[in-house]
Amino acid sequence: MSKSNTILYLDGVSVSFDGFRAINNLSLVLDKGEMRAIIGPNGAGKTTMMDIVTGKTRPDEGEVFFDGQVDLTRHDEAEIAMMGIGRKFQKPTVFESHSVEDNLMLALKGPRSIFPALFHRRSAAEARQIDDILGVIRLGDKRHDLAANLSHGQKQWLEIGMLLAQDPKLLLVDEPVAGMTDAETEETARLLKDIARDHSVIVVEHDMHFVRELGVKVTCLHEGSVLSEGSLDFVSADERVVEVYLGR
Amino acid sequence: MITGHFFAAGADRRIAITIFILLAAAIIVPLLNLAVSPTSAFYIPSYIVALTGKYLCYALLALALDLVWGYCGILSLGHGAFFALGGYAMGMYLMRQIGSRGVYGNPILPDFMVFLNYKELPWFWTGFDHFWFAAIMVLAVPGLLAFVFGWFAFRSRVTGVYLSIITQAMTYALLLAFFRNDMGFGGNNGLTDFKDILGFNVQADATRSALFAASAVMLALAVFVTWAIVGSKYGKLLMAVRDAESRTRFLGWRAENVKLFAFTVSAVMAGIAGALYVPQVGIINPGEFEPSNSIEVVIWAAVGGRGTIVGPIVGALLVNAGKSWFTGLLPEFWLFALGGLFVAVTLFLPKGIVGMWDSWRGNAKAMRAAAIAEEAGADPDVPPPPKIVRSAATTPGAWSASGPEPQPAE
Amino acid sequence: MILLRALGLMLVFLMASLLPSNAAEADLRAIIAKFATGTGFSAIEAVVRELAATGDPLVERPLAALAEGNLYIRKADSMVFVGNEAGDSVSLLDPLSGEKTGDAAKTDITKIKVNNTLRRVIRDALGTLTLRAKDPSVRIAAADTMFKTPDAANIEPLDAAIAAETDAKVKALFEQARAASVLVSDKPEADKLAAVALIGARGDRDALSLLTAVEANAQGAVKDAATAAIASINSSLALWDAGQNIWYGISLGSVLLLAAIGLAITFGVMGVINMAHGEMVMLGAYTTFVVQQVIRTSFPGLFDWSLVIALPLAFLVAASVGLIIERGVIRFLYGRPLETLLATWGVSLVLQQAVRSIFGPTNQEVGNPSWMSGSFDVGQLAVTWNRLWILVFALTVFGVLLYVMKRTPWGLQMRAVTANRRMAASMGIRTPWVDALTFALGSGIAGIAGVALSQIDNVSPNLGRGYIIDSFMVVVFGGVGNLWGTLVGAFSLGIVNKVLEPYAGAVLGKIVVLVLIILFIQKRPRGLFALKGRAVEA
Amino acid sequence: MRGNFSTITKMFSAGVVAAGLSMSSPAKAAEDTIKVGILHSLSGTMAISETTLKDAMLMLIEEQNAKGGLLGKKLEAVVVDPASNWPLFAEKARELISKDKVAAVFGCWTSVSRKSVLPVFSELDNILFYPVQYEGEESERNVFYTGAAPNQQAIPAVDYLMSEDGGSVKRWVLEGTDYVYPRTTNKILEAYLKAKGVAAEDIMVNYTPFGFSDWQTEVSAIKKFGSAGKKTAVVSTVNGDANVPFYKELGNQGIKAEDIPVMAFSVGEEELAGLDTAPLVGHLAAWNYFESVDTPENKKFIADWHKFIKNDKRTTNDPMEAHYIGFNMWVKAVEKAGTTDPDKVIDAMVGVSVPNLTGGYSTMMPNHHITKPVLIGEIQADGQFETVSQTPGLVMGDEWSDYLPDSKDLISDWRAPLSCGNFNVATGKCGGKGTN
Repeated sequence: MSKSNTILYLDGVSVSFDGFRAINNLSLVLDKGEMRAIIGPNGAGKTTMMDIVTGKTRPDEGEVFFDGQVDLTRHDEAEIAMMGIGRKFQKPTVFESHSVEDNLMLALKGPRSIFPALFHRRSAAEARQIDDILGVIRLGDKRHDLAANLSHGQKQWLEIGMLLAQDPKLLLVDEPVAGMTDAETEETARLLKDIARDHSVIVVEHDMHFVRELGVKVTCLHEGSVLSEGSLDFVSADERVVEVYLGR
Repeated sequence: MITGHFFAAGADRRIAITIFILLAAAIIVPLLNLAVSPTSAFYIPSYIVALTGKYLCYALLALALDLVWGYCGILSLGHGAFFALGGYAMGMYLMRQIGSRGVYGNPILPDFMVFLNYKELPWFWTGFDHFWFAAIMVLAVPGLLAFVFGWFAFRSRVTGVYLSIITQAMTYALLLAFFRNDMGFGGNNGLTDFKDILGFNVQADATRSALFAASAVMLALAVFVTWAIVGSKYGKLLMAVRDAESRTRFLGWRAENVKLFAFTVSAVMAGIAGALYVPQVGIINPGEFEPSNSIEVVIWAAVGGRGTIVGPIVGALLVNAGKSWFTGLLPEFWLFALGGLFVAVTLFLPKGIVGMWDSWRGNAKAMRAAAIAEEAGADPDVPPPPKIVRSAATTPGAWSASGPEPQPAE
Repeated sequence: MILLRALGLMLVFLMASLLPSNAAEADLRAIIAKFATGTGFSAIEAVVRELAATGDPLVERPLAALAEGNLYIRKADSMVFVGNEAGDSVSLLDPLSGEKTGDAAKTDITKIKVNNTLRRVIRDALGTLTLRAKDPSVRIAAADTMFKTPDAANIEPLDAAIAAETDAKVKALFEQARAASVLVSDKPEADKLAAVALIGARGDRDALSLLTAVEANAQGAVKDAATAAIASINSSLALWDAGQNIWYGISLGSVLLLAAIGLAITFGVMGVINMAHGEMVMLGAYTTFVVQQVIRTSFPGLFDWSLVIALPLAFLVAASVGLIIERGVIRFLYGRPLETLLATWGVSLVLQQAVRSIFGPTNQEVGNPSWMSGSFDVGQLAVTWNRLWILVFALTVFGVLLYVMKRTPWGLQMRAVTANRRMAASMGIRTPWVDALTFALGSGIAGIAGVALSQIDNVSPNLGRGYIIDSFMVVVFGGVGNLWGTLVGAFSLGIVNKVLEPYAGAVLGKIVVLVLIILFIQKRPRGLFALKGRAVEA
Repeated sequence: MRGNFSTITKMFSAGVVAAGLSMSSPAKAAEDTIKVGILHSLSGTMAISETTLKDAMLMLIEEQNAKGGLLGKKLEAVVVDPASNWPLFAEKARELISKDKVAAVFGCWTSVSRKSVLPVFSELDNILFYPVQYEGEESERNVFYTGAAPNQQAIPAVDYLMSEDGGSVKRWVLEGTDYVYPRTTNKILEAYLKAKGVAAEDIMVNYTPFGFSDWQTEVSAIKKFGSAGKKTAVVSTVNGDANVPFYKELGNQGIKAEDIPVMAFSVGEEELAGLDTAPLVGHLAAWNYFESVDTPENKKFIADWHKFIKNDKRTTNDPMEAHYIGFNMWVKAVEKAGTTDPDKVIDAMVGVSVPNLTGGYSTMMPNHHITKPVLIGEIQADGQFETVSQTPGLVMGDEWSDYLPDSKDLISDWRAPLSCGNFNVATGKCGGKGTN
C-alpha cells in the first residue's frame, strides 16, 4: 500500500493501558478527499484511535502518517492541529463562558502565538468568515449568546463550526448526532456531506440511519482492530459484525 | 445578546470607576494626611495611610493571583513567593541605602552580615545599591522564577491540584531556604531597619504618602493592564484554556504558552506588590514565604469574587481591614470570626461578593431585557431562528453548578 | 519495673533487719550524718566516696535515694532521711533500714542537692556495689557503668564477680569492663593488648570512645593495637550508620504515612482539599492528653494502657468532628473542590482557636507509657521503642484501611460513589451517607494518627500545621486516590530525607526533597501511581 | 471599645477610599486612665509562649491598680494580637501608639518581631519593654531590654560546664535553631571557647529549622560526637516548639545528663510543662530566674499568679520575671518623672532599681539593659529546675559582645552627654565602626 496518496495512514498500530489493549494492530487508510464512517460497539477503540491520530495518545507500536509523509507520532496535539487535523469530541466541548462568536474567533485559522493574540484586532475578512460559518451552522441569531446557554445539539453544531473555522484538511468527527432529534440529524448529515466535498472526513457514529444517510465507506472496529470494511450494506451483512453488535 | 452588551458596558464602566477611585485616592489621601491639620475632621492619620498602603499592595497581589486563578484556572498556592521575592529585591536595595548608618557603621555590609562575620558582600548583592538595578530585579526575579517553573510545569501538563501542591512546595522550599542564615538574606530576621528610599526618609510622612500614592497608581495600572489582557483575544484564549484546555490544543493553540505568559505576568505583578509593600511595612522576612500566606491570598480573591477584576481588590481590602479590626477588637477570638467568614463566604457567596452582585444584577437585567425584547417583537437584525427542536432543554443556570471550574482532583 | 525492684530491695532489707544488727551500721550512720554538716557539692561528694569505700551493701539505699534527689535533712535535728513525697508532706524513712519514721511538712526539711557530677560519682559507686545484685539487669547496668568509667581499682571486684558470674552475657560484659579497667591500670603490655582486642571486638560507640582515649595516652604496641581497633570499629560503624539512616528514614516515613493516610481518604478518595486535616490530627493528640489526664488523676495504674484507651476515643472524637464538618459545610461543596480548600481552611482556624481557648496555648504533657520508652540495640543500631511502635501502628492502620476499602461492602460503596456518584445513587447507594461516613473515616484515622504523634511531638494547638504540607506532598507524590501510592510516597520521601540529612543538614535536606518532588511531578504529572488510560478529559 | 469602632469606620472608609466622607474625629483618649500596650501574639506559632506574658502583664496592671494606680490614675491595658506575623507587629505597634496613645508597650518575643517594631518606636518615640533573652548586638533609645544578654546567660552557663562542678566539659556541641539568636550566641560562644583553649575540632555546630520534629539524625550525631573519649556537653539554643521532640528523642536514645548534659537557653518551666521530665533529670538550663527560687517575693508572685490565672498548675518563668521587673521599673520611673511622657520616662529609667524575684535588686543600666543574677538549674522530675549554681553577684547586661570582632569596641550609654547606642571607644565616635 502506498502512503503517497493517502491523507491518513495507520499501520500495525497498538496501544495498551495497564495491560488492556485498547488498539490492537490496527491498520486503516484514508484517501485524500474521502469521507469514512467508523462504527463499532462500545470499547472498540474508536475514540482511542482518534486520540492517536490527534497526538493525545502515543501508540506503543505502529506507524501513523498524515498526508503521506508526516509521522504523527512525533508531534503533539497543537502541532497536529496546525498541520490541518481538526477534531470534534464525543461530548460537545466548546468554551462555555464565551459567546458563540468568540468561540469561532478562537478557532479561526491564523497565527497561534501569544503576542499576536494579545494585540489582535478583528479584521473584516475574519468577520466575514465568522459570518459565513455562523450561517452554515445556523447559529447567526445566537452569535452573542454564551455557548453555555446553547442546547446540546447547538453545541454540537458550534463545535463543527469551530472545526470549519480551523479549515483543516482532515476532520475527525466523534458522534456528531448523539442526542439530536431526527430533524437535526438529517441537517447534520447534509452539513457533513457538504464539508466532505473539499475535506477528508472521518465520522465515528453509532446511529446507523445517520451512517446510511452519509452513504460512504464504513469501517467496523472491534476490540481495537478492523473487523470489517466496505459499504454499509456489506458490513452489516457481515456475520461477525452482527455477532459483535447483537452479542452471542 | 443585549445582556452581553450590557455586561460588557457594565464591566468597562466598573473598571473605569475603579481606576478613577484609585487615582483619586493617590492624590486625596496624601493631601488629607499632609496638608490638613491633625485636628481637622478630614485629617487622615499617618498610620491609616501606612495601613491602607499595605492593603493596596495586598490588593495588587490578589489581583495578580486572580489573573491566573480566576481567568486561567491555575490555582497557585505559591504566589506569596513571588511577592516575597519582589520584596526581597526591594529590601536589598533599602539595605544598601543604609550605608554606614548601621549600628556597626560598616559602609558596605548590612548589620546582620557584620555580626555573622561576613568578610565581603555576597556576589548576589552586587548592584542592589542602584535603584534601577533593584527595580529590574523586582520584575526579573519573580518573572524568571515563574517562567522557569511554569515552563516545566505547563509543558509537563501538571494541572489542577498537582500544580497547586507543587507551587506550594516551591514556596515552602523558598521559605526554608530564606530561613537559612547561610543564604545571606538575613535568615529569620530578614531585612529591616531601613532608612532611605531614593534619598527620602522611609519613615517621613511625605515618603509614606508618596508610597501610598505609588501603590494606588500601580494598582490602577495593574487593573488597566489586567483589563486589557482579559479583554483581548489572548484573554479569551486564557479563559478558553481554563474551561476546556484540550479543546484549545486541538484547535492548534499551545495551552502551555498561554498559561506561561499569564503566570509570568502575574508573578511580575506580585513582585511589584511585594516591592511596594516592603518600604511601607519596614521589614521583609521569610515569613512572607509561608504557605499559609499564599493560601490567604487565595481567600482574598475568593471572598471578593474570582474571575472578576474588582473582586480580588475588594476581597483583599475587606479581609485585611477585618483582620486589623478583629485583632485589635477581639484579640482572643478573631480567628473564630475570620474562620467563620471563610466558611460563610464559600457556602453563601460561592462567587464572591462581586460575583454575587453581578449575578443578582445580571438576573435583574436579563429579566428586564427579556421584557423589552418581548415588547419589541423579533429583532430585525437577526435572521429567524432555524427550526431546530431542542432535544434536551437545559435548565437555565444549570451549567453553573458544575461551572467553568478548574477541576483539580480526578 | 521500678516497683519490682523496690519490692526486691524491701525483701532484702527485711531480711537484713532480721539479722543481728551489724556492728558497722553505727559507723555508717555516722558517715551519713555528715551529709547534714557538709556544704557544697564537693563536701557531699566526699561523703559519698566515704560511704562507697565501706563497701557495705547497706549504703545502696541512701546513695540511690541521693541520686534521685530523695535524701532530706530535717531542719530541727539535722537528721538525714530518705523521703517519699506525697503531696505537701514527705514521709521520712530511715536511710539504712528503710523503715518509716514519720512525716514532715516540706518546709521542715531540706533536700540534699545533687548535680550531674555527683550523680555520676554515685552511679560509679553503686556500680561496684551492685556487681553481685540478684537482678541480672542491675548487674548489666553495673558492668556498663564500670565500662564507661574505667578505674584500676575496679579490676579486683570485677575479677571476683567474673568468677562468681553464671550468666554468660553478663560475664562477657564484666570481662569487657575489666578490660577497660586494665587499660588504665599499670598491668603489663600483654594484658593491655588482650584488653584492646576484647574491647575492639565489642565494636560499639562506647568501645570507640574508650579506645580513642587509650590511643591518645598509650605508647608502642598498645597504641598501634588501639589505632587498628579504632579503624576496624569505624569501618563497621560506617556500615551501621548507613543502616541507621535507612531506619531513621523508615521511621520518618511511618510518621509521614500516619499523618497523610487520613488525607489520602478525605483528599485522595473524596477530592476534598482538606486543610483542616492537621487539626484532626491535633484533636486526636488532645484526646490522648485528656485520657492521660483522667488516668493520672483517677486510675494511675492504667497509665500504660492510656494509648490503647485513647485510640478508639480519638477516632470517635475526630470522626464526629469530621462528620459535623461534612454535614455542615463540605456536602454543599461537592464538585467545587477548590472551594473546599477555603472552607476547610476556615474550619481549621476555628478548630485551632477553639483548642487554644479550651486547653490554653501552651504545650500539654503527654507521657510515654513504659512500653514506648527507651530503646534496644540491634547490632550497633539503636532502635527506639516509640519509633518502632509507630511504624508497626502505621502499617497496621494502613492494612486495616486497605481491607476496609477493598474488601468490605462499605469500601465498595465508597469507591463506587467516588467513581461515579450518579450511577452509584441510581444503584440505590445512599450517597450522602457514604460521603459523610467516608469523610468521618478519614478524619477518624487522622485522629488516631494524632494519638501516635503525641508520643513524639508537641501537643499544642499548632500541632496540625506542622504536618499539613508534608501530608499533601505525600498524597500528591504518591498519586491522588491511590492508597498504595501514599504508602510508597511516605516511605520514599522519609528515606530520601533522612539519607540526605547527615550530608546536607536538616534544612537543605528538606529543600532538596521538595525540589525533587517538584521535578518528579514534571515527570509524572499525576504522581507515582497514577491511573493510566483514556482519560475522560473534556 | 468606642475608640475601636470609630477607627474601624475610619479604616473601612479609608480602605475603600471614600476618604473624607465619613471621617469621625480622632478617637478621644480617655484622659483619666494611663494606657499600657501589650503586644504579644495570642495566635499563631508564638502564642504558645507569648500568651502567658500577656496574662502576666494583665496581672501586674491589675495589682498596680489595686495599689491605687499610677500618678493618681488607673492603668488600662490595651491588648492586641499581632498573630505571630512580623509585619503585623509593626502595624499593631503603630496602632497602639498612634491610635490608643499608650504610655508604654510591653511586648515581643522573637528577635524578628522586635526588629520589626524598632523603627516604629523610634519614629513615634515611645517605650518598648522587651522581656526575652536575646542575642544582644543592639541598644536602642526607646527599648529597655529586661531579658538576658548573651553574657547574662550563655557565658556563665559555659563557665559552669567547664568548671569541675559542671563536669569539666572538653567537647562542645552547639545545637540551635537556625535564626539570629542561636547564630549570634553560638558565634560568641565559639569565640569564647576558643579563647579558653578549646580546639576547633572539639566544637560541633548544627542548626535545624523552626518547629523541627524529627531529631533522630541530630541526636545520633550528638551521640557519635560524644564518643570521642572526652567529656561532652550540648549547648542548646533550640527554640520553643522544637524542644519537646528534641528532649523526647534524647530520652529515648538514652542520652543521660550524667554522660552528655544538655544546657539550654530557651527551655523554661513553660516548655517543660509539655514533657515527662523523668528521663531528663540533670539536664541544665541557664536563666535569671527559676520558679523554684526560694524567696518571699517569688512565693508571693507565684501565689498571685495562680490566683489570677485560676490554675494552680500554671508555671512561672524567666520572661515573666523580666516583665515583673520591667513593669515595676517603669512604674518607678513614671513616679520619678511625674509624667508618662516617654521622653521624660526614658531619661528617668536609667538608674532605677527594683527588687527582682530572686532576692536582690535589678538596676537599669545606661545601656538600657539590667543587672541580673545568673542561675544554672538542673531539670527535676517534677518539671522544675533546681539551682545548682549561681553567679556570686549581679551580672550587668552587655549589649555589645566582647567576643565578636566588630562589636568589642562598642559601648552604649543613653545618658545625657553621650546619648549613643553604639559608641566606639576606639575611634571616640558614635555610630559603630565608622567609615574605616
